[in-house]
Amino acid sequence: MPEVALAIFLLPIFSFVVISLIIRPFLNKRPQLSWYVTIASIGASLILSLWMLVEVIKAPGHVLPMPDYQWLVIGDTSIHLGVMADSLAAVMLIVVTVVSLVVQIYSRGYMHGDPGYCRYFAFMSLFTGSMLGLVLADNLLFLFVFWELVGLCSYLLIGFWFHRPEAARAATKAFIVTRIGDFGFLAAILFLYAKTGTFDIGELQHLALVGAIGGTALTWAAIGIFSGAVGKSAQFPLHTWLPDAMEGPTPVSALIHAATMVAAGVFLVARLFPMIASSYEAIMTVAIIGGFTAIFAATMGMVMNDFKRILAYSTISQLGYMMLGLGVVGVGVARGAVALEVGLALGVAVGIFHLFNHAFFKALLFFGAGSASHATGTFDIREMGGLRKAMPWTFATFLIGSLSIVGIWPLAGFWGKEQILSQAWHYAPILFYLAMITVFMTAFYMFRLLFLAFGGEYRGGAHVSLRESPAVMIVPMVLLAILSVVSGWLPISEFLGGESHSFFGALASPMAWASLLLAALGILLAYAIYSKKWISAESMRRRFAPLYTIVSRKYWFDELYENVFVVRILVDGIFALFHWFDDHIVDGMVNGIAGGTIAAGREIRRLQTGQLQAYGLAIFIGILAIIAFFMIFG
Amino acid sequence: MGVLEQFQHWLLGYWPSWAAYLVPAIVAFLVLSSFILLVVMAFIYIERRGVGRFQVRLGPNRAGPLGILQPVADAIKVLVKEDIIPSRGDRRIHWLAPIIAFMPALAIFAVIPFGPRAIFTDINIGILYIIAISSLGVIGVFMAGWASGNKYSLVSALRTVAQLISYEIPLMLSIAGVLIISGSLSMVSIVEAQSIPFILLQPLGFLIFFVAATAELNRTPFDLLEAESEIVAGYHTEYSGMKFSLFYLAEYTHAFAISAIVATLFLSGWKGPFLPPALWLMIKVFLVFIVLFWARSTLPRLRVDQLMGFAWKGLFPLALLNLFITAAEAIIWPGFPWQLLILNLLIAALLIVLWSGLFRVAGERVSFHRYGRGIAKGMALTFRHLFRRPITVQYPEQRLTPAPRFRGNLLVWDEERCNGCRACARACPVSIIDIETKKGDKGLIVETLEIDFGRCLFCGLCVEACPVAALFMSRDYEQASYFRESLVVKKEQFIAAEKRPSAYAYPDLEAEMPPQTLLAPPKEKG
Amino acid sequence: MAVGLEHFLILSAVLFSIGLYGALAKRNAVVILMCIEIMLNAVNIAMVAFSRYGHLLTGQVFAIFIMVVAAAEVVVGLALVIAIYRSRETVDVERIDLMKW
Amino acid sequence: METGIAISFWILAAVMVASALAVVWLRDIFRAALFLVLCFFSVAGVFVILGADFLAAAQVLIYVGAIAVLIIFAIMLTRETQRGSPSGRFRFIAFLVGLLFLVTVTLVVVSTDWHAITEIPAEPTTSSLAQALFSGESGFVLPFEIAAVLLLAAIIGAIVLVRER
Amino acid sequence: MSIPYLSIIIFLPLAGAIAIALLPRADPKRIKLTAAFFTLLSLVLAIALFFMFDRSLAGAQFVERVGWIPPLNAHYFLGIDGLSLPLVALTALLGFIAVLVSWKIELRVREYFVWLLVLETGILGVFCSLDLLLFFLFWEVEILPMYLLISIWGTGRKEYSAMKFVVYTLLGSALMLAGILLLYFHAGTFDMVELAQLGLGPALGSLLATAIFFLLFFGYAVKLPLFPLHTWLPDAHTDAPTAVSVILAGIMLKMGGYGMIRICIAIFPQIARTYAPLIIVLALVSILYGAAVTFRQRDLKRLIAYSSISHMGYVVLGLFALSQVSISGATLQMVSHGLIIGLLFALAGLLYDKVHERDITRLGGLARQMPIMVVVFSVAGLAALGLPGTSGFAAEFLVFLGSFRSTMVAGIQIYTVIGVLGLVLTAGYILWMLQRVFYGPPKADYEGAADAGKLETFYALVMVALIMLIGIYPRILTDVINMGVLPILAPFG
Repeated sequence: MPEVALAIFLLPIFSFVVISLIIRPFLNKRPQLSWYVTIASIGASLILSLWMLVEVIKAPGHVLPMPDYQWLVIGDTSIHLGVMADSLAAVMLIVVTVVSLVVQIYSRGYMHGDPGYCRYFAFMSLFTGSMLGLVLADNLLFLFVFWELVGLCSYLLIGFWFHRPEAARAATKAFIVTRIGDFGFLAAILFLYAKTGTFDIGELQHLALVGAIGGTALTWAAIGIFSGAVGKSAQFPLHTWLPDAMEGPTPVSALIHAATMVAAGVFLVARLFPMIASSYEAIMTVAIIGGFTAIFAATMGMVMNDFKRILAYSTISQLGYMMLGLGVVGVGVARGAVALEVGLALGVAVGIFHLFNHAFFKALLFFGAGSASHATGTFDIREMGGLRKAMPWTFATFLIGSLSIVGIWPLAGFWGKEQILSQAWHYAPILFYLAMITVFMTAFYMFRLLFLAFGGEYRGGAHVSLRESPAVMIVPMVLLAILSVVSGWLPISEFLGGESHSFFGALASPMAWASLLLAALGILLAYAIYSKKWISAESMRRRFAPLYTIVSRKYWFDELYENVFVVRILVDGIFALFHWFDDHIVDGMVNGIAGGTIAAGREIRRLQTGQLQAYGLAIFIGILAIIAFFMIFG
Repeated sequence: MGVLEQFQHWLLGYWPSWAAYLVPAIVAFLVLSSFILLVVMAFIYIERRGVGRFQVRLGPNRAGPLGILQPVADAIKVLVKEDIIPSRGDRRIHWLAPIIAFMPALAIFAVIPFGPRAIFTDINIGILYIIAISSLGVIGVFMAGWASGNKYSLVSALRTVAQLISYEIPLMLSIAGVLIISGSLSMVSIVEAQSIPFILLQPLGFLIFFVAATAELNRTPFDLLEAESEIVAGYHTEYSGMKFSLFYLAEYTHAFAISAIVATLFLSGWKGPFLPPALWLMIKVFLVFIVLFWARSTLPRLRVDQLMGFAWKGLFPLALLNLFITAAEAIIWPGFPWQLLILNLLIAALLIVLWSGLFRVAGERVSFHRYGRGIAKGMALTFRHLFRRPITVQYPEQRLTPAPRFRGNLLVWDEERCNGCRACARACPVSIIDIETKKGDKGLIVETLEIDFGRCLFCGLCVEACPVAALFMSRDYEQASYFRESLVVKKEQFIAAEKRPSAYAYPDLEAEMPPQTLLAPPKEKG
Repeated sequence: MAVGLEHFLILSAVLFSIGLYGALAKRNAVVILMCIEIMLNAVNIAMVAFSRYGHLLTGQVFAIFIMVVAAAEVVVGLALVIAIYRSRETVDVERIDLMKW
Repeated sequence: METGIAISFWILAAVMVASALAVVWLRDIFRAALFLVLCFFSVAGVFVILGADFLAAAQVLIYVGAIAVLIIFAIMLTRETQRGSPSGRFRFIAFLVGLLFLVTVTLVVVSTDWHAITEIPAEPTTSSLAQALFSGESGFVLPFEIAAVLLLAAIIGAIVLVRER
Repeated sequence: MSIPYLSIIIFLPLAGAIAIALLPRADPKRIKLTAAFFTLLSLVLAIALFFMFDRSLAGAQFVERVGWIPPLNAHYFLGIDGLSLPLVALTALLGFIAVLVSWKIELRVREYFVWLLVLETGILGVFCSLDLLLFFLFWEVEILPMYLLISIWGTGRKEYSAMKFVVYTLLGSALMLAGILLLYFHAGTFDMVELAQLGLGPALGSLLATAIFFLLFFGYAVKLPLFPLHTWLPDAHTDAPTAVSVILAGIMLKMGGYGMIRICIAIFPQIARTYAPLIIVLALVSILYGAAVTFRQRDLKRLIAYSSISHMGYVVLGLFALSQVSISGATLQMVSHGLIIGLLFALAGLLYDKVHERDITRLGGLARQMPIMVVVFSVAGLAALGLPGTSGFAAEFLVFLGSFRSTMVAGIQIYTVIGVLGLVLTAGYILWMLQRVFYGPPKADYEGAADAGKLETFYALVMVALIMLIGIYPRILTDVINMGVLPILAPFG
């Protein structure tokens, strides 16, 4: 049984090793090989994770006992690495493997003819492997290892077309920003280990619940872990890297920056939910940051003109939702409004269910973007338009995806969002209202994108023959479209321990109606402005001029971080000071001493007047001084 | 304990201590110095006579009986002479120099033992005191040379000092040889240690000492520096009068002192069979002095570089060797038995011959045959001169008969035979004869005859030209006067003069001429 | 007044300081050497005084050695002075400053 | 005997100091040299007073006989005499140092108790000096030999220095 | 142990140096081959030694003890334990790779390799000697070759930096010698093992012991550049020829660290503990300060040099946290940093050979021309910034882990967190460097740049493999180091 778990994440890594060490250097002439290897390995992992899912469902309490291996023994401290197979892991496995497989198929078409073909699939399989490893890890250290590997793959894949400077800069930025988050995470791991002496997640949960870790200590640890999540899932303070990450190839964005990696943050919080929830301040920050990021990202999404950037902001916003979901339930638990056991499971269920659905339809949207740019050669929606006629399949799947993300009733998006909203209503009313506004905004920017890109006439410059993307791209889109509809209906939340909900019962709650109404309103507004042009976008922009500039400049966070913080304060400021200090003070002292001695030498040389009598005089004055000294001091 | 100390101790009882020491000291000093001066006067006289005798001539015999008062005469002469002080020199040092030169010579006598207890002060470092004091003379020479303000005296002063210094070292080393045997520095103990006179035990030491001493005194073999033929009169050129006499006196006192030292060190001082000790010493002193001026009258003068070379390359190494040998003997035969005498003599001879062999003089190697025997024969020759009758002719009283055909001055004119023919006047190349004649009854009568002998060449042409053999060259050779006019001889003088014609131009007269005593003809061989 | 050790020492000190002044003040190299000789003599006096008032002969032995050294020093000193004179035409110490910086 | 020594000491001291001052003070070098000789003589006199007769003779022999002569030779050989012996720019400081030195040494001499032995050592020193110098273990044979070597070195050095190239 | 393995290993390079010196025909090829042969030999022996090492034993193994200077009670005492084994292996490896790296040297080849091999002997000697005097002797051996190598074959202001290096090191070793002598006069022996057991702290009295401790510590602080004494490193590195900077950064900095453990901490545990906070602060400063200044560097080699200052800061942090895990972590960091920085310098040197340009601002877009270089450089860079799966992470993680849990030093948690912050900065400058040097549009004037040759790729991959191996399975080293650290921490209980 444990071999299966290991195999799941080792297979893709093995494929990475095969591709990078054998195919890339020697069989570079036939790159397709790397695609086959990747598909094979991920397909196998998918099957195994499905089998694992079945096992977990059968297993009592949805947890499969797994042995662990001794990695490092130093004196009294010993570090064990093992695998944890519970419901949460199983669900995540499915998400990762499915989306990854679909992406690989899609990228065969997308990446066709790219010189770095093998390299691409090598990194993709490495990414999938490490993501699976992250999901399965049973202790914090092992999780952190894969956490970093995932960050590495995102760096490599964002900077895949390294000859483009923006891509290279985006890759570095992504890695550093996530690294800042990881700093907090690593500090938290060390802190916890110092306190409890173990990395094992299960034990830590138990100790946290029992209250063995001190109040403030736990809060700090929780915040540390959450900072890791914030970094990885591009939540509020550390969100700037995700929009830039769009420089990478679109399938990469689809897989990593939509479905899996960014979700890792949410998964982490979910995995350590009992611990984080047991400290009220920590879970409250999670909720607040989640809620705020949702609306914050949504606002920016509305004004973007780049196809993928809009989707990137929508991802940040949706992740905000998931964090919000986890956060509010956690708050409920922390406040004791919900029974501990039930509450914990419910929180996880709520967060992860939305993550589950979101993975599919967000990947679909990205595929749409991909095929659109594949056809038009650009990502700027102002130069697109009229793709509805040229690319019917893309349009159809994109429409389904948009509807789902907006949260229209039967589609997957609705179910997750509805649960989050209802929980938010119960435990954090303010955040609920924010969430409702975000629903409206999501609807607005999604359909703005839809109408601009697909509606109206083609505004592209050169007359490009708009043809539908090849089948190898369309098929995965269709598949995902189906999934984005169906995934809502699957009993995921019950499986994760959350409340079940009836298919039609959901419509009963006023909450649902409110959100549907807001969504409709959003769609209508977008339709009015962009499709029918009853209200000119220009006039809107002029009326809300100041607001518009703030948002369109992404609240200047980018400038703030890069120019102000990194360049001006750090590199040109403190580091320059240190550099100057190093060159002039420390080195200066060294050279100073050398110079000093030489100068002193030049001065003392003057004593040698060449006159014997001067020396004689000096001698005798010396003698007198000595005699005087001894006479005085006896 | 010397006589003086006994006297002082005796006096101590009566007078205050300082007086008891001072007065006898001064009295003793005066007695001693007067005695020394007397002896020096005697020395001067003896030397003048001695050298004369060595040169087969009489020496001074005019002043007083046998010339005894000659030194007194010199002294008076010198005292009377004007005392010139050079303007450019340094007046005070010029005045002080002779005193400093004289003082050491006198001071040496303080330690010369005239008898077992007849010694001024028997200080226990006697000989060292002597050497120290004698080295003082050098300063005097320097002062003299420097103060007289002229280059020649300065250069000669430097040369003298160089010579004195160079010869001082062999002097001291040879004395060291003696000290090793005697074992003590005090003069009295040295003499007492001389059961065998050290001249026999230390022949090489004696020889070196004697030669170095002559150099020290600037005596003949080494008297280059104030010899007449060299740089004027050495460092005391500018001295005259009293100061010069002091120098002169200093030289002889120093000679007396050196001979006294030689006597005490090598000839066992006052020791002698019958005569009183002081007399023995004086005899030995005179003997040494005689040898001194004996050497002076035979040996030729050394050139400056030879002088210095001889000191450093000759005497100094020999003195060292001698010291080394004596030291060795002192260790091997501590008692210095008399047999050593022979050994030392042999060694001395051997060393001298070998060492001199090392030198090259005038291009070829110094061989004993040429130089050693040369000196000995020379000395022997001069010694033999002692026994030859001095050939001095007391000039004004005795005259030497010149050769028969000698062309002297003061022509002999025969008035009767002169016929006033003026042939001689004509013949005279320098026409110094002027004859005025007047008719007389039987021919011409020479009225005036004046010959200016101031310009006469003594060629004898006038005599050859006289037809009547009235004119003869005379045998007299002295013509001196104070005034040029007196050289013109008139007729009356011719007539009055004592006729001593020579046989020049009249071979027949040659027979009756007295035998020549001016230059003794070489003795016929065989 | 009886002559004690102090008298000799003070005499030697006086002599020494005169010599010292001369050595340091005079400009003619030969005079400097003369003054050094005076200083050495002063030391000799002190040595002999000590040996006389201390009944140990080592003072005198040292005096002898000082004399030896003094002699050697003068010899070499004057040789130097003359050598310098020959090459530099001067014995004025202030003008002999070849070792000047 | 006592007063004799005292008188002669004072005379000699006076002569010595006067001649030393003359050496330093006179402008004419040759006269200075002569005063130097006088000074050496008075030192020899002091040695006699101190009962070191061998040393007195040695002093006369070495200083007056050799060193003074050498100095006069040097004076002759260097034609600086006409400019005499002017004193350099350190006149005052040197005077000061000399004075200070004198003061300090006299202070030291006066202040320390030398516990000197006053009675006069009568016996002559030559033999005892010889004993001290050459006796086996306590003797100064080695220094003596070294002194000899030193002199040899000095002589050779001087010759080389002054040799006409 | 009958066969004197250690002596052989130490003097093998020296033998090589002599062999090269005496080679009849001095064509570069032969010299390089002989050099490679000897270094390879010592590497093989080192590896053999590594496996023959008995992991269960705590004390020193392969001990050789021969009377050297009896009156001084100084012995020719060699022996390696857990601590020095990996470092010896690393030295042998880097020595061999240094020879490979300098395959292109043309100037005065014979002397170059003689000095290189003598240098390696010196360093091997340092790690193997257990006698203070012998330790100091070998410590001094490496100064002359370094000076000559830098000042003759170096670039830029080579004389200045060579001189600066020598003066700094001599200053350090002079004080160290003073410390050793003081120690010797009080303890009477040079034997480190004995000294450690003696527990001299209390015996010597606090003032003297602290004096000796700091004298010794100063020597090592100069060598392992600790904050105020580090200015020689960037100069020495930038101006040294590639192979020398590989060895200099790779191993010679570790001599300082090794010295600290073996001598400072082992012999004066109490003093080390009392002054630990001060030293840790210095370590933190050199971590952050080093990283900060690295950002500003424009020259590639200088950047790598400054980064090694920052990395060595972790070593000191780990050492003076005085806990079992942290010291093993520090030792592992020394080995891993040796590999990583060695590789980085080799590659930087290679890059310079290919492109003749070291100024980062003028470099750019090389990835296209040099695919292998990019891959290896990125791996090395990522290992440097402590990416999990590479030895960098394993070592740094252990250091943080150990120091976090260490009970020896008060307030260690805060220090360690600041240390961890260093990771972010490291990531910053490494990636920024990679981006500016390799990524971006290919520049015209580097058009013809050739990629890494077969030889270079070989040793680069060997190093990468090692880095990965230690990263993935650190136990092969940590077990050994652990046994070495045990006796040192015994006094702490």
